[in-house]
Amino acid sequence: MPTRQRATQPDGATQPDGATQPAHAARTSQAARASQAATAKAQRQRPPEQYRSDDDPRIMLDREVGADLFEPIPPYPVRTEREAEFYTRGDGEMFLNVGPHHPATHGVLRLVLKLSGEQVVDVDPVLGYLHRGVEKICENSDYYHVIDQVDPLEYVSSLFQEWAAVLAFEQLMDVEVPPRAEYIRVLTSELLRVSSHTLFMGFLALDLGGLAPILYSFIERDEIVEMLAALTGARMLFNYFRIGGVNGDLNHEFLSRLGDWMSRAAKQTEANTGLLNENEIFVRRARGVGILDREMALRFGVTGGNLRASGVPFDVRRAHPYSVYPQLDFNVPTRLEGDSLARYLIRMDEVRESIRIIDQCLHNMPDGPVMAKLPRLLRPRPGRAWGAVEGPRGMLGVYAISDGSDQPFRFRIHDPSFLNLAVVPYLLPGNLLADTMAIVSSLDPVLGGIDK
Amino acid sequence: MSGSLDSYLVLSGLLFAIGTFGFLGRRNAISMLMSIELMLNAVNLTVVAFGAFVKPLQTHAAVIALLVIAVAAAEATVGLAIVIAIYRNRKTPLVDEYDSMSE
Amino acid sequence: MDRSLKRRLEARLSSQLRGPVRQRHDQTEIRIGPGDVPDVLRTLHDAVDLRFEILADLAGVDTGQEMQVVYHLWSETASDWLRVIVEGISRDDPRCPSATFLWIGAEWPEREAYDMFGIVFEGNRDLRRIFMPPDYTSFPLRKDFLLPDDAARSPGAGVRHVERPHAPAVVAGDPAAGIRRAPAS
Amino acid sequence: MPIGDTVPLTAIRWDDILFVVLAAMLLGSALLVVTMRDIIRCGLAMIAAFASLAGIYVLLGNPLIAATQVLVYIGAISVLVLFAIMLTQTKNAPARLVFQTQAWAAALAAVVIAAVIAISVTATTWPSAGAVAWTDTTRVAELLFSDYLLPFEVVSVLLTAAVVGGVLLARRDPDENEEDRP
Amino acid sequence: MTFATRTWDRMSLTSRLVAILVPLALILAVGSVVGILVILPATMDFLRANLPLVRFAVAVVGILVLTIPTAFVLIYLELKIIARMNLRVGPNRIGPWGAAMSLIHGFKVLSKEDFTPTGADLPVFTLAPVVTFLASVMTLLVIPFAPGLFGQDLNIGLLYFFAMGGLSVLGLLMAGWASFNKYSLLGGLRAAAQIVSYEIPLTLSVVGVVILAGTMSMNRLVLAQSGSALDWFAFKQPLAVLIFFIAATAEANRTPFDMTEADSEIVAGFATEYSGMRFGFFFFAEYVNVFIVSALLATLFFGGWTAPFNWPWPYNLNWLDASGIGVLWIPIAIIATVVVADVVAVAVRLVGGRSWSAPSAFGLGFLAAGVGIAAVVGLACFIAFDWVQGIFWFMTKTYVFVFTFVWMRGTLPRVRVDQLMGFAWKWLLPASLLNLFVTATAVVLLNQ
Repeated sequence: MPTRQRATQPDGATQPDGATQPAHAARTSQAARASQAATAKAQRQRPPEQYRSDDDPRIMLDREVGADLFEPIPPYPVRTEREAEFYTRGDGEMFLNVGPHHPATHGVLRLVLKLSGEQVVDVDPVLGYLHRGVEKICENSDYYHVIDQVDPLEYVSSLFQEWAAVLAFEQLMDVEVPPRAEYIRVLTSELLRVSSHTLFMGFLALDLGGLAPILYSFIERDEIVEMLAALTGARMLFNYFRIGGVNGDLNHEFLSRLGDWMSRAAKQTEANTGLLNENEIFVRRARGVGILDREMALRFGVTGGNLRASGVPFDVRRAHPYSVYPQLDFNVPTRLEGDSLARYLIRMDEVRESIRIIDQCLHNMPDGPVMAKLPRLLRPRPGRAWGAVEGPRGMLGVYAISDGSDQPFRFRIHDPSFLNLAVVPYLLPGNLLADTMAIVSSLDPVLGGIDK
Repeated sequence: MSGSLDSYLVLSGLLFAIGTFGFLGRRNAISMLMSIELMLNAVNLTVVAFGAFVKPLQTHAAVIALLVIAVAAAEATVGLAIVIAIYRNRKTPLVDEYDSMSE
Repeated sequence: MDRSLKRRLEARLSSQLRGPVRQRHDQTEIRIGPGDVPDVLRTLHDAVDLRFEILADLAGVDTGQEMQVVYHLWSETASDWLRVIVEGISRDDPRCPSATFLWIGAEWPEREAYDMFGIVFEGNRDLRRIFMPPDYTSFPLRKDFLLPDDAARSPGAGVRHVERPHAPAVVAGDPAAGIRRAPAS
Repeated sequence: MPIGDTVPLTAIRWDDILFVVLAAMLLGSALLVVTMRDIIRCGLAMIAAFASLAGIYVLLGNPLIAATQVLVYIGAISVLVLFAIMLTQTKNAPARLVFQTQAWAAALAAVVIAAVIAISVTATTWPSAGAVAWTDTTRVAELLFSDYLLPFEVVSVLLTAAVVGGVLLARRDPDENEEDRP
Repeated sequence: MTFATRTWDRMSLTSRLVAILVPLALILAVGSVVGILVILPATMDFLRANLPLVRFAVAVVGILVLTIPTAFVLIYLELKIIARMNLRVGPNRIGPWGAAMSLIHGFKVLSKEDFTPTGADLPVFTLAPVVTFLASVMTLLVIPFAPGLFGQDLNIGLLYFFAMGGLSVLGLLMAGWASFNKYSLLGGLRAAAQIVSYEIPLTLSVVGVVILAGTMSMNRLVLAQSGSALDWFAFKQPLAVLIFFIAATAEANRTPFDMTEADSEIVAGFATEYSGMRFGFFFFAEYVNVFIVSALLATLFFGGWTAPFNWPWPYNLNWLDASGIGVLWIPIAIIATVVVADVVAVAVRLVGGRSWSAPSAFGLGFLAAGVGIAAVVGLACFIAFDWVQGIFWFMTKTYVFVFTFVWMRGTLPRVRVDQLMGFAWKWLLPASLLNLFVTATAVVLLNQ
């Protein structure tokens, strides 16, 4: 089995002359043979020891610029089967580095594209430029502090990430959350969902070359973060949810801003979506591009709007109700096309549903406390808990293990963008370079969450 | 100098000779095509020069030159398409490596 | 809590289960050994009364004594999340069958678990590091890897246990520093 | 005092200076086309040759042909050539050997041709060769659509055929494409 | 000696400056007067004798000099218009309403490091922006701005225009190749494919106009449309206008056809590796292109410098004639300015009272006088000189189209590369052929 061989193989650092055969030698396809030749060649031309970045095959070294025109990528000993396949170039193909600093990659995502002309043949996403080891940090902070550690993960809609963590901890501790707190959680996070989806619309248009929608969507976002700032004190990283409730009751400024916004939210949303829905160029760019069918969407573990655009009505709010969602009346919109346009339209439908939910929350909001009574130092009984909420990008989950101490023994964060982005190598091949942006953007990844 | 037909014709002849050398001497198929373009240009220069100096030929020469330019464009299109097609199969633009018809 | 799910699971997987099916809040938990992973996952996915179609999460866990791989699954037929814990994976040479034959999307979480714990998923055809740089030499979420202020004393730092089996797995230093506190469950 | 045909205080005509400069540019860049190693620079030198030839056409009183030269040769053919170069340029394209092994024979042939043409041209007296006269564009159009209608049509058919043929030749067959890919 | 040194030492800085500058100015003034008196007649004779050459030289210099301000104006307009469309304010810090913004852009571009990447083909890399810029600027030579106000009236003007316009693609291709960057290469190849494809419908759409007018000279094309707006070719060739507009958008690399520098796909395309003034040349060329395309649209289809209605052709205002009372108008204008400024200032002080200080009241009066007199003079010139009228109408029409281009950039997303090429070959080319066929048939039938 290739992986076993690879795992027991001494790597390039121990044998710099590279006399060993690559691990995938068992594979007798043409690709393997070609990559063996490439490997041997690369090893012969290896730069001196002090210039080598141990075994990253994709780093373009200064020494090599100009030696091989436009051919910096052919790798050093490949590490996996997939890498051998990817870094074997066919006839007339070239590699193109998109990112990590590229205008259209939504953060520090790097996509190594294998192009034939302008057509994408294969793609290898490279992650980790924003990795901070949040899980490790959380395992070394106490339960209260975890919340502000997870806050900046999905920085576009940080309340959802807080909610997932809080949900898991509440299960660990068997805390009963007051109903008013639950309503406030739903209210604020649905507001943030509207903001996130509106922002998605703007960035999708921007990646397709339209300048105007992003500014219109920032107007919406600004109003929402301003009203949340009135409630929580921060515009972006709110740190508002607490184990057993929320930090502070609704205040007058929040409510007046919210009422102001609600009076025209629906109309404004229609106007903003009209910017793109009725734009022939936009619709033609997005329709039929990056089709993800139901079967593949399930096999890839895609969640959220991306899954619902492929026809699976999986929404954690309905599929596995939490908080007060069972008492609220809203629909789970689905579409069957599974293309970029469907993913866009699903999110716009969700904005309408969210506005309905906000309306119901405002009308049904009970009185009462917003925090449960909890000790100053939390030491839950040993156990395991899984809390999942439906974020704007899909299911946000937290898997927490307690060992009885005041810090979580294991704190696992599941981010939907991570699995949504994993679809990219499946969706891109066969499309044009320009569609890369339409597809990646329509999956709506947030790199803060992906890289943890 | 510029007033005599001879100088233009000699210039055209030199250009034609350079083109001939390029066509016969270069290995690269595209270089050879470029040399052919130079030779066609030399011919065109002759035609226009005659037109400019010989009164009865005047407008006729311009028409012929236009036709030659059009034919040259067609030739370049097809020639380059052939070069690219061959390049796709043989992976080299060098004509002396196109040594077998089969494969 | 979905009592019927417990019955169905016990009926279907009686031979592979290690220990009882536990239920708490809205989660049902089963434990299996690493050898049974492909069979159990396929049964969970395909059996008509189970149909666990959505892989919600795949996580690695280092308990201090052993490695675990934890799957969270969701199905329309049950009102509970199903948690499948693969236990009994050796810390020195952690290996577990890959779930990519069923869920292609498990590829990246498996890479993450490999990156963070060094668990080798056999059958994953792209098991590289995903977050840490390729020349990184340890597995940060292991319990014997301490945070940077203690990293020099961390027995887990600086060594790739799995990739260099010939290298000593334990580095000289304070052996007690490896495990900070008693493992859970 | 208007500027006349000649450079003030000398007998050198302005046209002569222009002619010499343009001819030198033409021959120089043509030589570069056939001798330079980097083929993309050969292409750029070819553009320079075409441009100086357009200048010579203006000297010959034929701005119509000059404009057509720029439009077709520089705007279309050169771009096509550069395009083809970029498509076929690989890392081993600037080959070690630029010329064929028999290039000396080609050079000899070229020198012979040049000599023959030069000698024969200077030895001949051309009948009715007068001064440079400017060409009337309208007259060219009339002639093109009356006396030369048949060649005109033939050329247009040829161009259409060339376009179709070029597309067919350069198109990559989708099936073949699949086989190519390892 | 000592006297001079001592005096010099005792003088303050200001008086030293005066002591240097006043004699210098005197010498210069006297010298120039003498020089002019001696040289002027000869110079004038020389210039008059070589009027066509002089005219050509002046036109070329004028065009070269005017391109940069044109680009500045266009950049400012674009910043401001798109900002208003996006509900933003746009540049508002430098100059009134941010009007000097593009000037600062120019300085910024000039003062940046001129960077050449490793592996770039240096001569080609350096020449590319020059080629692009010159190709754009040289086309301005044949555009008639007003009666008598053009670089050169070639009888093959339109052909010259397309020949020169086609050169710009060379610069882009060179830039894309020489940059040693894959994004640049993709941009260059896209530019070549796109511009060569769109040049065909662009050229073909104009042939209908050439058939109707029977000339390729831009001046005569304009004259063929003189009269009222109904004589414009836009109404005889509506399809051609549409084709020309679309193809020209692609030719100028403007949204939605800005594939060559699609920033969300290939970073900045051919310009990725350029910085400093080399980038500036590309930048200016792009905006000059927008201006040129708009100007050509106005010239070919919308009557150029002619008025859109039957304007009473330049009315001869005798009192404005330079040979009569003419020169006296300058002192009259100065005196009128002072008088009007005083009157307005006094009126403002009387009406506004203490809320206006004397300087601000006088400033307001001066402003009012300036604007009023400028308006009167402008109106008089407009009535009296046909070239002033011509420039007015020409610029009005041109900037309407410039606005349209900016408008499109503010609202439309970008099309995809295959959609772009398919549109050119499947729709624009047949449409332009159809237009040509219909026009030719109609001309033949109607002439019989």
